Amino acid sequence: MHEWALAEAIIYTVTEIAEREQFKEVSRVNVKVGELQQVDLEIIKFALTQLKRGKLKNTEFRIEPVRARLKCRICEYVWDFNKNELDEEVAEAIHFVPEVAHSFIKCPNCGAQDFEFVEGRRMYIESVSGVR
Amino acid sequence: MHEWALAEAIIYTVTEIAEREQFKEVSRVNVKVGELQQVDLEIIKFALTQLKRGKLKNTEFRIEPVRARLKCRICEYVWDFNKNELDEEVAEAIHFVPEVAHSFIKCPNCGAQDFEFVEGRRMYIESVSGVR
Amino acid sequence: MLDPRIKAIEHRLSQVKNIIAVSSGKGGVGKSVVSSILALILSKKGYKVGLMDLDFTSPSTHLILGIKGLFPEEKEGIIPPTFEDIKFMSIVYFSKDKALSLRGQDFSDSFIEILAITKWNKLDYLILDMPPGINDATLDVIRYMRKVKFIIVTTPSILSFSTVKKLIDTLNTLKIEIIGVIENMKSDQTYSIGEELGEVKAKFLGEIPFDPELEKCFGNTKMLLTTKFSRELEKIVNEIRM
Amino acid sequence: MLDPRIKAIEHRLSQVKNIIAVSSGKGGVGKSVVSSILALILSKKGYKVGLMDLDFTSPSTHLILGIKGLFPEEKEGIIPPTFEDIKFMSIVYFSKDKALSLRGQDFSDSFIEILAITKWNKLDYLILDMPPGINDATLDVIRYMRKVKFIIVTTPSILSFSTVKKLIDTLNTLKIEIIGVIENMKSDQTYSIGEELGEVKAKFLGEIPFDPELEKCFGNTKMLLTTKFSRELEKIVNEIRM
Ligand SMILES: Nc1ncnc2c1ncn2[C@@H]1O[C@H](COP(=O)(O)OP(=O)(O)O)[C@@H](O)[C@H]1O
Ligand SMILES: Nc1ncnc2c1ncn2[C@@H]1O[C@H](COP(=O)(O)OP(=O)(O)O)[C@@H](O)[C@H]1O
Ligand SMILES: [Mg+2]
Ligand SMILES: [Mg+2]
Ligand SMILES: [Mg+2]
Ligand SMILES: [Mg+2]
Ligand code: NI
Ligand code: NI
Ligand SMILES: [Zn+2]
Ligand SMILES: [Zn+2]
Repeated sequence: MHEWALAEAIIYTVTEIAEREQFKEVSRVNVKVGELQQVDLEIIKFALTQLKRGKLKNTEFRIEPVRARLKCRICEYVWDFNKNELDEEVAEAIHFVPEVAHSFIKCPNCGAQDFEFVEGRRMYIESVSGVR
Repeated sequence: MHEWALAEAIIYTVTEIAEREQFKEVSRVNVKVGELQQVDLEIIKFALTQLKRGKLKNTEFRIEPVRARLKCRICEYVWDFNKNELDEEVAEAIHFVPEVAHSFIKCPNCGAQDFEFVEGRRMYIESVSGVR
Repeated sequence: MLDPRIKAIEHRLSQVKNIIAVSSGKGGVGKSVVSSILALILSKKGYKVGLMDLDFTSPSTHLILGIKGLFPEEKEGIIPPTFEDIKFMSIVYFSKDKALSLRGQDFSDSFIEILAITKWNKLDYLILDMPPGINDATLDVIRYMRKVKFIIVTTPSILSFSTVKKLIDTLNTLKIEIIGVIENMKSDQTYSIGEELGEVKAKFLGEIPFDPELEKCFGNTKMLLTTKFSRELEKIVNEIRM
Repeated sequence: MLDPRIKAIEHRLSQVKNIIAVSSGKGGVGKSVVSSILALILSKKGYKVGLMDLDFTSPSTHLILGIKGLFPEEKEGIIPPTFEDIKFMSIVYFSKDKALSLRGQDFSDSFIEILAITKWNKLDYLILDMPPGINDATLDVIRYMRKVKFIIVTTPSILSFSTVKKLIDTLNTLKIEIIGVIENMKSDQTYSIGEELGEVKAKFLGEIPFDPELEKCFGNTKMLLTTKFSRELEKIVNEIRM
């Protein structure tokens, strides 16, 4: 599960922010996870519990999914990403590197592969709150 | 003056919008012009007066400048574009194709040429209002 | 936040009959030499020709043709300067041959900008010298020049041909016309791409041998036109009646 | 909207002693062959070597080395599969050799993604096979791998060398270390870049002749290592003590 590596990335980043902001303790972190990558939120949460320590010992991590939407650059059609329409190998490839979607997914309206991820491509840290 | 070509671009686009929105007449168009390109607003305004016709005959064009700001991708420093610091040939090149700024401008903080235009790169139409 | 330049492009290209992108996916296969000499050949035949160098970070066509000291005239837009009857546009007018590192987004923005303000007027052929890769340049040409047709250049190498197959796939998916594939830098030892082309949906246009005299003629269009390279390319042009 | 992947990259590369980007600006000059064989040579000398193919739209190193049927293991991240002792990463694991057209922004995002999750562990050398152009790939390698050093490949052509000069300029501006310049595909007729290098600030590392036997050895690393190409590259490697 490379979810572990993503959880580590969150820990590294929040730890740095805690230093920079001179937090004694980080109380809450809001993380958004784009559905394109089909990250298993339960695994991320579990990994975070295992990895958190020091100033992050008591941090509450709120992990929320963001629906993945794609937009065709040719015809401007917008659609939802649906994992179930893909075969397993392709879904796995997109799980690792979402951009390879450009090899496998086409605009349902015009067939072009020149689309952008409007939202829900990747994971990001929305906010970090702590006690000084 | 290639300002004329830019004014034409505005006219073409607003004309199309007027058709699509089924306006009988376009009353007002707000245009923002990024300062990076050093477009002469008076010439644009003059060109628009010369070019407007049909549904655009009575249109009021409001053209406003937007300060150009650059941001270094390496050190995150943000600075204002200042035409006066450039020699004339370079300013002219940027006037035509703003991206060639990457050949001539460096981050004042770290010297990198990997910067983005935060705002004020180019011209855009902010709004078009009309009578149906 | 409507970008008025997009609509302008349509108008600027309305009198251009044929847009031909010389592309490959792979670098160093001869796209720039083919584009430059193709422009010369078509112009010599009496067509109105434009040549646009889209390899912004390593422009070559001005070096091949020996174009120096030109700058576009500013007149209700910009008028591409003429070099031996060819209307020629290149980023070097503006980057002054200094290093230019551009991210994809910057490529797109400068591409759109140049197209929106350049007045080609009437052209029979606008030849585009494409950069390597299947990237913003490829996608933007397709996006903003819907009538573009592709000539694809490959060498007789698996490395080149594997990329070319992908480009052909991409173009087929997008329903973009492919005029065909030119096999460049053939030598005796190498196997023939022509035979392998059967499996992909593109026409084989012919081959151009490796020509050790080619580079010596850079900068001199008269000499360029007498090279074996040019003679072979002209044969191909005569056959395809673009 | 903080991207947690950026900070992770630092950690993932912390045990990598040297990162070497094999670059050019120009395409088709031999970057992929040099990267592949450089990785083989360093690995044979007993170093821990990683090879990462950054030419996402036309990956070549797996074809040169003959790498097939590998897929990274998923274990608290992804572990690059090993091929003849070289840890090998390429987009082909994920794109399955299908056509992949990527805009610059997409390149950046996949580059960051792969770096953030790949566990190289201890490496003496991580070799990067760069795509052509001076674009997102070049800029991102510099941005996210501050200790990267460049080996620049050119051919003895003005078209290639003019781009290489620009790349050297760009790297100098950014204060990035340039190990030096390799002149590839030398033949008798061609003039020497070595002499022209004086004017730019980069060391001349040596030349590799055009080797008509090279391509026949693709896919077979034993044979690759016996080519004239490899022997000349090895001489260069021995001299520079990277
Ligand atoms: N048929 C040929 N014979 C000899 N040299 C060639 C031939 N075609 C191209 N070249 C040389 O190969 C190199 C790559 O050509 P170029 O047109 O720059 O390729 P690209 O534009 O695809 O990168 C140049 O040095 C060019 O002079
Ligand atoms: N020294 C050489 N002798 C013969 N062929 C070469 C030599 N170097 C490179 N090649 C061939 O030239 C082409 C371009 O090489 P490649 O490594 O793919 O370049 P790049 O990665 O710079 O695009 C390939 O077909 C390769 O096999
Ligand atoms: Mg191309
Ligand atoms: Mg070229
Ligand atoms: Mg490069
Ligand atoms: Mg390569
Ligand atoms: Ni996973
Ligand atoms: Ni002007
Ligand atoms: Zn579409
Ligand atoms: Zn900076």
